[in-house]
Amino acid sequence: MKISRETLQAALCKRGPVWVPSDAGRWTAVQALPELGPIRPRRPVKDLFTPPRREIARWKAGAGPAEIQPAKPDETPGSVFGVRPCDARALLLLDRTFLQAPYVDPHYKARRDNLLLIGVACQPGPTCYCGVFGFGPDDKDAVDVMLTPEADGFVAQSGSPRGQAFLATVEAGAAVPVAAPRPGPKPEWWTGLPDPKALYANFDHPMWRELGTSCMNCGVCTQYCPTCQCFTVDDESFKGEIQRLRIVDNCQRSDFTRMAGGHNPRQVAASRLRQRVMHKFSYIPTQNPGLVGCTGCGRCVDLCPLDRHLFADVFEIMKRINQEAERVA
Amino acid sequence: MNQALREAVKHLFAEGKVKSVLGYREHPLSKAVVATLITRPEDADTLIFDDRCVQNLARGLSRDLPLPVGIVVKGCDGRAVSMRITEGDFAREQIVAIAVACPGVKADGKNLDERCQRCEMHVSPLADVTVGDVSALPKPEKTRAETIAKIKAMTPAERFEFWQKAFEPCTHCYACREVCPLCSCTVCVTDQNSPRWIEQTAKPSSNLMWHMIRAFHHAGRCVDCGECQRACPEGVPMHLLDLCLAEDVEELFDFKTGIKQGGKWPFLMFDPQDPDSWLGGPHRG
Amino acid sequence: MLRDPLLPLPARISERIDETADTVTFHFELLDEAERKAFRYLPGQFGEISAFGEGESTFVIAGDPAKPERLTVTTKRVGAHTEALHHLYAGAVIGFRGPYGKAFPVAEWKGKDIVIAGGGIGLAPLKPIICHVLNQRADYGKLTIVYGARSPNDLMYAADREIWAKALNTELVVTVDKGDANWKGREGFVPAVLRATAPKAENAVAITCGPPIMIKLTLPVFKELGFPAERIFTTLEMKMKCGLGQCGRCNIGPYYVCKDGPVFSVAQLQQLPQEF
Amino acid sequence: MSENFQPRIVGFLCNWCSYAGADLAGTSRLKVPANLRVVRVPCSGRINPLFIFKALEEGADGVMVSGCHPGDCHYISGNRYAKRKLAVLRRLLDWVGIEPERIHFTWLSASEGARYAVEVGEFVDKVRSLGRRNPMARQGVAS
Repeated sequence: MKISRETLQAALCKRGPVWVPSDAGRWTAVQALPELGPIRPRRPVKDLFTPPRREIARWKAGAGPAEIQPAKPDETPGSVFGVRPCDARALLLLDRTFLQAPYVDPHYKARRDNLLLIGVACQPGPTCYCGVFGFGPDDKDAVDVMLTPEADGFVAQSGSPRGQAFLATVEAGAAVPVAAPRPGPKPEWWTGLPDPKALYANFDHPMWRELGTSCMNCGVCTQYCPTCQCFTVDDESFKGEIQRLRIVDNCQRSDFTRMAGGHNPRQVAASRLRQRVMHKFSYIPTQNPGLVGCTGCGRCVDLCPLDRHLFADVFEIMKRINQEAERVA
Repeated sequence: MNQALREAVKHLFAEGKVKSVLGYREHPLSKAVVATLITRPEDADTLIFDDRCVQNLARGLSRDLPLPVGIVVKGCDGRAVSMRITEGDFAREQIVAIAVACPGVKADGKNLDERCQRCEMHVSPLADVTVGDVSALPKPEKTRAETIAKIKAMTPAERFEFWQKAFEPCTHCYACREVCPLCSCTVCVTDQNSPRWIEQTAKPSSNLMWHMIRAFHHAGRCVDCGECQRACPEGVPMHLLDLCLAEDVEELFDFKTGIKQGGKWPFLMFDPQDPDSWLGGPHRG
Repeated sequence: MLRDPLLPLPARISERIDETADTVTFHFELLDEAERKAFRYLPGQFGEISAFGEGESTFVIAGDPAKPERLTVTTKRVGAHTEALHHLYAGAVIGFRGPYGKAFPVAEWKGKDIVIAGGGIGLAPLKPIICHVLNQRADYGKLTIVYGARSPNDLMYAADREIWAKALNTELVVTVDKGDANWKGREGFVPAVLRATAPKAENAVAITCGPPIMIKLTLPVFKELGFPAERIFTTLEMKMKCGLGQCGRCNIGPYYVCKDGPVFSVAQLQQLPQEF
Repeated sequence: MSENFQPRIVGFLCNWCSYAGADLAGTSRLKVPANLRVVRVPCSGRINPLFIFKALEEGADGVMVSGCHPGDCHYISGNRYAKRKLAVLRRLLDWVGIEPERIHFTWLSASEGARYAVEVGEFVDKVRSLGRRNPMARQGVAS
């Protein structure tokens, strides 16, 4: 159905805070729906669900044990406007980590339960490759409502029962035929997803070392990746005020796996690069058939200071492995 | 250019002067220019140099590479390699500098980078081999003084405000540190936790702390390659602060980083004539 | 309401034992009575301990699983957090969350001989097994414990060792790398002493834990003695921050040490990439 | 900022000269403003710029650094290296908008107890006259 910008805005504002990507690409709560850029914002939407700095508890130094105050999950109903399918799909992967019993993250769950995901179809950029993973820029499977911008508003489709219920509450515009889903972009060199088992079987391949020489382990790719969720737990304190925090961390840092005694299983740069590739393209798909730890948003390609294309690298590895296998055969 | 570069590299291999070469190649799939390490002369044919070669490869140098290692250097990269040799990271004979005549690079693919507009060093001062036409290189369009003039003109309160705003988007990802050819500490101050000098999460105090320490550590060492700023996913203009301090170091110690081989970093030496006036009163405004 | 799995439970240190110059054992109890009464753990499981204000780190619970109200950890001073812990004495409040991880399959070991080879602080994760076997003495065969440390001053658990030495059907062999003037016991490295002790491998399981180099040299001795890889167990140490399989750092290949370990048989380890 | 504003000052004093000078001021019963909290360091050359940044971040309004007179350094030339570092540090503070006057450097020998008292007094007055708290001071655990 058709829905005007004003109607949508009113309905969303009535529900609660509306989170949108700001001009700087960060998610902020606003009162009026902004004009979105053509492509995904710089920060993935995971920031709202698993923020880089999340309080677990706080207390005063020297206070009794009863005074440890656990942070309260934010249960304010609201909505996120402008979610792109790649980011929304990534949330399905994060759900697997944070909503899996017995260790459910109440903060993540509260946000997931209370924020309505309003997707907006995007215009893929040159580094996007969501098509590789079988969906496109207007995919509605992981959002509650998917909007396709039109001259004077949007064409809305529901992607979930929650989305359907929401659309039922807004003043319905004219019913319009829904266009067929657009295919997502794929790199021209793409011929198929790497086989997770073949990748894992080549854990000790010399290729990793070679790839390691052109990576500086800056970790920008992980920080902006919509599916990366690694964190650390630490305290910060100032003049007797102490916060226990869950802080974003990333597997590219040499400190990530270094133990207090000094032993570090992933000491060299290449092993950390391998960890990232393996986690996304081998470990996750092996343990969750049908899922891949990447949604093709292309942020890592855009932001890499060394202009690397991780996916192209994986592809190159697989090509070489296959060639070697053929030669042996 | 590419042909000359490849010939030069093959020549170095043939003469046994290098065991490996760090250079640029075009990724066969993504078509982006990426760093590459070649260890066989025949791979020299993958090497390229053009205005897409924005990275500073000096960061990739390591004693674990097959030495001596050749490295394709632009002007700024060469200064960085030179500084690393000065600091004792490498012996001079472990490095073969393949200097390319660099008219400047275009990170966005269209316009000359800001850092290149004020470049006075289009050819590396450290050069074992020089490739390309060094006679036809552009003159700087801008000066460092012009770049930092706006900061100079501010009052202290305005400056503080300016940097607070500039550092605000910092997420402490430390990409600026990872790409910096001279960030060579074994354990970075950000990773020390006993005591913890810089808190891990982003907030006004830790942002300022990190960028001040970063700038201070680079005083007299920064080679103005501007990689920190280019790598920053949030576009924090941290390199501006490096430039401010570079001006001071030149004024105080008459030291220009990485231009001259040998010598010492100004903090590792002193002159009994160093004036006491350095330590008193406001020095500007 | 859901409880944040990262939220520590306050606990009070009831006893502190300085084992060696840099190793301290803390006995502590959860403050909340209901939590304390409900708490259970198995040999080999671990928990996260907080010195409030300094963060958290991971320790295996080194107590007697039959007395779950009295929790025990043995800590070695290696970093900022353990340094802070070592400033704490009886009465101080610390944070605890757990238990996490897979335990040693002690139930499957019933009727078998148990051989334990521990080095230094590596005895800590093995202690609950010893306690468990001694508690249920009739269920298990002979218990052999080979324990080594660098010097007599580095030997831990003096009081426990006295009990173990007198326990039924138990052989305790204590060795040090290098003795001092007062040392009357054995000298020699754990692998060599284990070889000399020669426990029989038939119907027996072996468990080892200690510094990486000791484990590396002990495994071939077990093999020599006839233990198949399926019956040799060890517990791995990796940096962990959550214990829940979420923080993403303790994986070896697709397995998380916190969730799928920390207890592994050598047969399982042989299937994994050598990244630990 | 009122006349009653009491700035918090951290003093890094070298063990061999300046700390002994401060001690002398004390034993001579000289009046030294109580605004100064002293940290004894082995040499002014030991003062890592981090110490000063951290002091400012934790809320110090000024930092006083004092070492032996040139030529008198117990470690021969530690104070001369310190001078170079501090010269750049003052300029860095200036660039980021923190008044360089918040950092006071002085050479002070073990016999100069009286001058120590005067220097501290003057420095406290100067920091007070800057008219604002150190902008770098943290306000809370999340700031």
